[in-house]
Amino acid sequence: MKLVYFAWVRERIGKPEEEIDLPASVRTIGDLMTYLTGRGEEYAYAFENAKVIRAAIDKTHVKPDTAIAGAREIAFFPPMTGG
Amino acid sequence: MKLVYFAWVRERIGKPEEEIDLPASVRTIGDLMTYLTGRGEEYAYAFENAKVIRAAIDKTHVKPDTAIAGAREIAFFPPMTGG
Amino acid sequence: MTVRLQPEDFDIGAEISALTAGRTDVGAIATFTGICRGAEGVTAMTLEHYPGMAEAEIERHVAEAQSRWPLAGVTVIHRFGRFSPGENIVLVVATSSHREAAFAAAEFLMDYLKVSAPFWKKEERAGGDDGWVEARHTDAVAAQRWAADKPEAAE
Amino acid sequence: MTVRLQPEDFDIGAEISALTAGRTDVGAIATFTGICRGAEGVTAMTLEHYPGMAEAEIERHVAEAQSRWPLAGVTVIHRFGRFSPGENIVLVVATSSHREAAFAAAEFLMDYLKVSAPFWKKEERAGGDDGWVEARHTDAVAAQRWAADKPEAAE
Repeated sequence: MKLVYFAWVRERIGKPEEEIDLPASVRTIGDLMTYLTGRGEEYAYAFENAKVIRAAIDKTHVKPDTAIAGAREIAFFPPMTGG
Repeated sequence: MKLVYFAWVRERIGKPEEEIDLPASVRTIGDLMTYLTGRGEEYAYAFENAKVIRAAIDKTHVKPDTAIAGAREIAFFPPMTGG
Repeated sequence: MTVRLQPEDFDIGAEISALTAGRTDVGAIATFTGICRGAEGVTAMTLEHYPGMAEAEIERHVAEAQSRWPLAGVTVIHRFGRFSPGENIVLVVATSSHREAAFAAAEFLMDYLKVSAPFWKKEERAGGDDGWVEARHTDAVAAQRWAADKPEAAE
Repeated sequence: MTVRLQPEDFDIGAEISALTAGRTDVGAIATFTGICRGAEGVTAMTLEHYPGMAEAEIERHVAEAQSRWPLAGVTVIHRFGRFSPGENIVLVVATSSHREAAFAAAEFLMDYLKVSAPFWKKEERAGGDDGWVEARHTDAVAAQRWAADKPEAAE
């Protein structure tokens, strides 16, 4: 599974992307955020206010309860500020 | 008193402007339209549907019941279609 | 505020540059360009206006827009004369720090130009069936909405 | 539909010409340009984006705008990279036969770009107090209004 991070999520985790193997118990975007939070203090910092973090699966916006099965690329990022 | 006409009001009356002396009984824009209607068939044609005709006194929109006393220039024209 | 009535064409890029050059407080530019259409057999259009009153009416509504929204600048250019399909007729440019004000001012000015500025369009049509354009009821409705609307608070 | 993400600047006049050249059915062009502001001590801004997803999100909303309003053409250009105050950031151009559709589509697209397209702004401020721009609540509200709005009938 490829994970990609943007803006201050990327800065807090300290890398723009990574490949990761997930245990079968991680089924949803919400599960994945919880799992990542336990990987180290940089992840805990990035996800400390998990409810503001947005996610995308294969470049489409998804909600925290979305299943991640079959995803090739999952992205986490703050609320968008383009335009 | 100077009268000016635009668009199909001008075309129907057959002139863009004219100077006219008004009897004292013509007090409002509505009176003036009625008066002009009696001046000939070209005026009667121009003002046949008087309620759609717009008027301006000294280049400011006015309503039919507006008094014309003191006006230098009175304009009659159809609903506007600019923009 | 820049208000111009002219037979000549205008350059949208140049008008935008005139409103933004040398300043860094403009975050949003909304523009509207009205163009002579060739629909329904129209081969040309003549725009008649009431000199003096047209400028005054537009300036009055630009001042009203400036009092309703926090605008950095406004430019309105309205052409008069005879036009072929595809030619520019009217330009409104509104600049502000945020987009809400720029969009609202541009729409407000176009709505009022349509119903309040003394311009009249006469179309030439294939087959010689020329005629004055009739005012659209929807334009009157569009203008009326601003009478009720309160402008949103500036940010 | 033209959607471009690029570091390079854009030319509003050229983008308008590309949508209108050789056709006489366009009566209305609405544009919006977003510019990097120098307010509150901002000396520069960096725009980060999610390549691939940003294009897809914008294209999805342009298609949605085309289904809501009778549009002749739409162009969206969003720059990424580092910008100084006064530089162009985003351009939306919407053309139609009538102004209501052009204005509505341009506003709709800007509202959705703000809240849904994966871009993030980081400001550099005088004194070294750099920081990511926070999403504005008013932008979320602006986008939500389209969920309830039905488009007006085409004329």
